[in-house]
Amino acid sequence: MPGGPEADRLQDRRLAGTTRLIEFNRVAKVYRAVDGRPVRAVDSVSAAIGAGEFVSILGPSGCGKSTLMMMLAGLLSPSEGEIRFKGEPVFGPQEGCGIVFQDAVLFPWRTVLSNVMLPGEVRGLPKAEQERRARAMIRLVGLAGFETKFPHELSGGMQQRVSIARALSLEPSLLVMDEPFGALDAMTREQMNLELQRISLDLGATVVFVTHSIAEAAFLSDRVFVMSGRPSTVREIVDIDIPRPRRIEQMNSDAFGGYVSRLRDLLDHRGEPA
Amino acid sequence: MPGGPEADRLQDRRLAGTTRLIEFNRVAKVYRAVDGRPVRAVDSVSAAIGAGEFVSILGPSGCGKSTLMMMLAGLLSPSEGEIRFKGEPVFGPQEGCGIVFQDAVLFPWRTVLSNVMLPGEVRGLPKAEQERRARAMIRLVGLAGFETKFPHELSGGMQQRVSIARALSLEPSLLVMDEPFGALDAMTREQMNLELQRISLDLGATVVFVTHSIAEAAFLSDRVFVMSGRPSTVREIVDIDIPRPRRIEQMNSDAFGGYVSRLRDLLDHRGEPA
Amino acid sequence: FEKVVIQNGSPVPAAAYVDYYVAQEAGFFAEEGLDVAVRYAQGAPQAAQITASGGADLGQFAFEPYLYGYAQGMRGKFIFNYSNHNIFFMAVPVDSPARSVADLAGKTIGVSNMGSGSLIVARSMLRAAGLKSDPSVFLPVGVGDSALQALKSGKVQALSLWDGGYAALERAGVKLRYLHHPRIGFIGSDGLFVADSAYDRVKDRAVGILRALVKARIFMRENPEAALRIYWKANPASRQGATDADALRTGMAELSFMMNLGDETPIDQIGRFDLDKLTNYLAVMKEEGVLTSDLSAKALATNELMDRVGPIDAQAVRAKARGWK
Amino acid sequence: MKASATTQELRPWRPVFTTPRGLPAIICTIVALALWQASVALFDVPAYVIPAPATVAARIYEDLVSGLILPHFWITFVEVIVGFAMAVVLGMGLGVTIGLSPAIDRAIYPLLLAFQTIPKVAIAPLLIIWFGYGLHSKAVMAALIAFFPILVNVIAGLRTTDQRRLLLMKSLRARPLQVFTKVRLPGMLPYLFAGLEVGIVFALIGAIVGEFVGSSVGLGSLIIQRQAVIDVAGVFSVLAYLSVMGLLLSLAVKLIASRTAFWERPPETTNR
Amino acid sequence: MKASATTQELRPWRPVFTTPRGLPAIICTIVALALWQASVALFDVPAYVIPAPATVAARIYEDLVSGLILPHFWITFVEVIVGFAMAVVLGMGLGVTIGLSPAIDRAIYPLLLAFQTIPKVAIAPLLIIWFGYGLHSKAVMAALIAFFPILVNVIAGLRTTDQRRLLLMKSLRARPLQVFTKVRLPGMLPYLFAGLEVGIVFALIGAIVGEFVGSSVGLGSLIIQRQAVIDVAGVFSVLAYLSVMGLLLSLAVKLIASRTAFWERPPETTNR
Ligand SMILES: Nc1ncnc2c1ncn2[C@@H]1O[C@H](COP(=O)(O)OP(=O)(O)OP(=O)(O)O)[C@@H](O)[C@H]1O
Ligand SMILES: Nc1ncnc2c1ncn2[C@@H]1O[C@H](COP(=O)(O)OP(=O)(O)OP(=O)(O)O)[C@@H](O)[C@H]1O
Ligand SMILES: Cc1ncc(C[n+]2csc(CCO)c2C)c(N)n1
Ligand SMILES: [Mg+2]
Ligand SMILES: [Mg+2]
Repeated sequence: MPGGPEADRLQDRRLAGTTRLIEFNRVAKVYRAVDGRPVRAVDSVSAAIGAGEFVSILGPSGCGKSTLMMMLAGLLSPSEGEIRFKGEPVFGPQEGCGIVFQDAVLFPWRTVLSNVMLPGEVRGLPKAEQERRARAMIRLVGLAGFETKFPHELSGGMQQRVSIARALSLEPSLLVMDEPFGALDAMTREQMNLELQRISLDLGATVVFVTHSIAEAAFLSDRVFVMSGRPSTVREIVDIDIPRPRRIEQMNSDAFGGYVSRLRDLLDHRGEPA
Repeated sequence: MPGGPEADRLQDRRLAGTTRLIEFNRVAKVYRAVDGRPVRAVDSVSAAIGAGEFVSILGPSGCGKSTLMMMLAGLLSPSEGEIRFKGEPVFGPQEGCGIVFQDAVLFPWRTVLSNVMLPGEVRGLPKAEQERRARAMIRLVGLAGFETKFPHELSGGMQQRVSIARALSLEPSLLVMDEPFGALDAMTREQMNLELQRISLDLGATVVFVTHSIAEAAFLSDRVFVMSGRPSTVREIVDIDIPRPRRIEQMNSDAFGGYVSRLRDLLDHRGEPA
Repeated sequence: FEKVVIQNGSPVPAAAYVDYYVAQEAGFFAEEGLDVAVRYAQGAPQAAQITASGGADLGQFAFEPYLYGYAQGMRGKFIFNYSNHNIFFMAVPVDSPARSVADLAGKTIGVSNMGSGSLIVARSMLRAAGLKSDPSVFLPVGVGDSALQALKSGKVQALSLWDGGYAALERAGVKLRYLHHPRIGFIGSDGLFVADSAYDRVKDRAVGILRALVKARIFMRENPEAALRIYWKANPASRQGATDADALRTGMAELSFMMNLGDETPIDQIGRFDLDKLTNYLAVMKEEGVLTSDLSAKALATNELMDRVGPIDAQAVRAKARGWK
Repeated sequence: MKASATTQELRPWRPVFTTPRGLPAIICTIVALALWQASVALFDVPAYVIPAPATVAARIYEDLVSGLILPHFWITFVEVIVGFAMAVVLGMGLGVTIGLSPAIDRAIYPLLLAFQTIPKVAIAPLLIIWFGYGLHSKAVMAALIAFFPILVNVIAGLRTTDQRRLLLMKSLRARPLQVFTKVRLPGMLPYLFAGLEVGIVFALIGAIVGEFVGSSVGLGSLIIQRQAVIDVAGVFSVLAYLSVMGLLLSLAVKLIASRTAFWERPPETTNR
Repeated sequence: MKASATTQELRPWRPVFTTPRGLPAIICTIVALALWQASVALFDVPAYVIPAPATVAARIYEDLVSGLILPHFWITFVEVIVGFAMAVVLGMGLGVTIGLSPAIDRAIYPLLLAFQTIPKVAIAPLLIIWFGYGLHSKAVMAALIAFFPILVNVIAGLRTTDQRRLLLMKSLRARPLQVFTKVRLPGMLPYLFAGLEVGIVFALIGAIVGEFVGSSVGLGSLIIQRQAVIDVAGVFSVLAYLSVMGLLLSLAVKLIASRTAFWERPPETTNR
């Protein structure tokens, strides 16, 4: 098991030179449980994420990725340790943070358009501006023509895309995405990957991204955090030293293949199955 | 666009010789919509599935795969056309049909164990038998130790696995699975693929399987239905002529690679994006 | 017009208040420059509470609640004697073997509810006849149809209600024989009340009210049918009968039952209290434990404001009554 | 599973009850009336206990054409509307306050409950002294009886708010008022409407009971007046008008509910 | 968002109100009593309208030690329990029948509604004639008033049943009774409990109102008797016992609710 002062230093070293946006200091999360047997979901994670970085998180099902994301977004408090944002302890969600939850979390009483307009509405943007942004995002995720539909009238993948459009609508500087493309077909997913890459670079946004697709993680990320099984920690961090933006064709390159098999190996050698 | 008598014959020919379990006759589904603009989700699908066959369905997001599955399972009635099961028109769900919905659909007031025991309970199996089967299935999907947890205490992927365990618990002769492995990591997914292959062959079960993973479809299936964009139909049927069971290593074979790229091409050339 | 609010103890308009409706309709209140609002309440105790605490200028209710309230600091006086019978008395079916209270030994007596003022009078009557008077003798049977049903089904053998309650039964065709209290059965025990704290403020207007009420009595004696029609207007529900003649017949029966139409009290005595009789009444109330302190008749009621009513032009009132249509 | 269920186009599972579709209700009512008439005849029920429906029907007609019922109906209607409006404000206001704050809940819910158990008739003099006579005291009585179901349902509705939606709003740094209007309120609407449905009927009862306590106009007063003269058919006639008012008001609430909480209508992917 | 909210271990958002945690309620009650005492003194409210809390307290104590209150309390308690039990059976039975069948809904809901708008006090005499002078008529009165909130909430709860769970059950070819016990019933519990919470309080009011009319024992009858003799402190003392009963019963319902519908407790992943 990693963790301990040695691991701490390991993480720190990797980020030398860039601005630290988010820092995890021996963060752990224990969930109380109805059956009285608490679950230690995340155990002593120490890591840092730089501003503008694209970080993917890979790990077995149930290892604590979503838990980590929620803590990172300031929506869940760690049981132990501390999370810092721009050096300050995190006490709640950050300004300009867009979130895609693992399930879509749409509002059934709102149309697609109105769901995507929600963040603008909350921020108090002018109506026309809200609608302009929302329509653009809906087009981006391939749902033009479905603006007036309600969530229950959409397919699973379409619902997920609505929640992506919503997260992007305010041009966030921090994007936290929990398996956003899990319910999409390969083609749509590829398009969405390219769009996400473009947007994140255009905005200079920091992205923390959970995925189960090794290729996707390698394609999109500056760094990939590989998590161990529960009680999990960040087992290894893999730098993908290919300059971004990347083109789909590059996925066939040897360098890329190397990263993918490296990540696959790391995942294969994880501890206990979840 | 396919469809029409010619296409009908096309489908029919392919199944000559095997027992027809399920037949689609120019099946279409139009959803009424709150905004008054009905959606033609599925348009004139004609196809047949043989007993014991493993059929995967590939198609862009929102093309009507889930709709097709629901109709096939007897949970949704077609707007046009007819579905036959063993030659009889379908008027409701079949006996011995296990279903995995796109979302887990767990009962929040039941523990994991109790959720998985539900089908046995409904069928009226003896309690001990119910529990034995349920525990075996929970172990199979890698959730041993989580029997007493409640659904809201599980991660997304774990919830999905509970619903898989539930569908398998009664050793179904027909398995309808809508993206069952979408929220699983690559390793767990691979294991589950192997388990599913083993179980389906052991039981001689007919499996209809929606997935977005082309490799998964090719690996598991006797035939892969590729659907076009909305209003969708089955655009092409690809026979995977590799005897089942298959081993993971075979996925690196040329034959396999050929099927995968064939499927990829078919998907790429689909009509309008969803 | 000066406003006067009169709170009475009945929940809805009733024949017992026909004077008020006549005074209102015939313009006797207006003649006094008064704009009178009659308000209704759940029962006499509530009317007493509201009036005594300043919620109304005057109250129209029975004495008993005031006697109970006196111990709690309720202070005021009755200024108008509304009737010359105690509204509470007992009744048995006409075919009942019971001829007197003594014959009710071992019988059950129906009361409207266990808080009814009729219990006081009934207990006193039973005790005077040497009978048991504990709660087990009484059964709360409500009024109207449920009281009737209780009597008919033999759940109770006698009733102890008030005049208005019997009037309804009479009109429904029930024939009853009445048993009055031997000592206080024919002493009026309700009237118009004014709180001590309001007395000075209200008294001038009260005199106007009293004058109007006396006129109303004169009007009613002269032309009871007109009074009845006025009452019907205030309480349409009370007009019952397939034909006008039917309605008139039952209506007149009710009115005379309630208002002692045959009563020949001289005009200058209408509304005045007989303090000797009241002393008698209070003695019984003391026996029954209603009154716990010494309260004299003079402290309970006063003719002081009746004295200020002065002479009334009875001829003019009668003429008005005769000409009423 | 009947064959017809899957072959024909699916209907929404549970239509909202509307008058034009009221045929079953009418049939049922007629059957009930026939049974009533028959049993009155059969068991020789005295007219002062339950009158025959025919007699009551005649009274209903008479009350209408004589115009007698209208002012009473109107007064009671106004009392109910005013009282119900107060109940909605009170029930939602308190419900939201309590539902959002466990501390306030623990502090005042027991008091409210205690207050609610007090039969309003027992404190009628207080109500009259505080709220005066006339429409106000009746409307207050209606409000006091009707607010409780609204309150309880609002609290229950708030308690079941989807926590993931709250998290989403939190991530958007929404202000509490925004969280309320955009998540909690729409989420609790089905509960609220159940509360309103109970509330409107209890407001009606409240107004009537208020009139029982002391009034010369209104349907409640008319009931007492007719009861006092053992006019049982007349009482039943008033009860019929009361029911009409109740049905109309309840229908109005249901209509508003079905317009507003449309997403609670089950999706099409179902067969029953 | 307060800093403390995220740093400390999270508490479930809305704890169920329990007596041991009743401190805020006690404080609040004391404050209310103090205000009451002060305003009685300040505005010189006569004792026959509102007595001082100290006087009432003395009466409460007296009623208890003299043993006077106990038989009344007990009788009313039994009436409420029996009535409430009938209301639950009636409300759930009718609610389920109506909730599951649109046809029955349209046929009998309007009749039920019409019946519900009838003030029960107006038919109290009938109830006495039908059910006698004893416990039964009061329990029936309690049931008739309490069943409606339960009915409406059951119907609302059934209407919001998760359709996907129904589909799952359908795919398992579950029998209607299984669908009911395994999906609909657990799903509607939060609604049902809201209905029960309102219902238990209304059952109490119903029993009291029933006692007003035809009873010589029970808290309601005691209220009438004390009201008649303007024993206002005595009435308030009874009201206090009534409140205690209401609080106890309502607490019992809430406890059962929180034990049963535990999954409605919000998950831990939230900060408020
Ligand atoms: N609210 C909760 N209460 C109790 N335990 C929880 C809760 N949420 C998650 N857990 C437990 O914490 C562990 C990690 O869960 P988490 O959702 O973070 O996993 P994950 O990595 O996102 O998995 P997946 O890939 O399946 O989504 C799991 O074992 C789960 O059982
Ligand atoms: N209940 C519904 N009411 C109205 N329209 C619906 C409904 N369900 C699905 N649709 C529409 O039907 C189309 C097909 O939906 P379906 O869920 O079958 O797609 P899918 O192929 O399963 O997509 P995905 O891969 O995203 O799950 C979509 O365009 C969707 O908008
Ligand atoms: C003159 C006169 N005043 C009032 C009443 C009415 N009344 C007296 S006692 C009572 C109910 C007591 O339980 C009612 C309604 C009446 N009949 N006659
Ligand atoms: Mg997750
Ligand atoms: Mg789908």
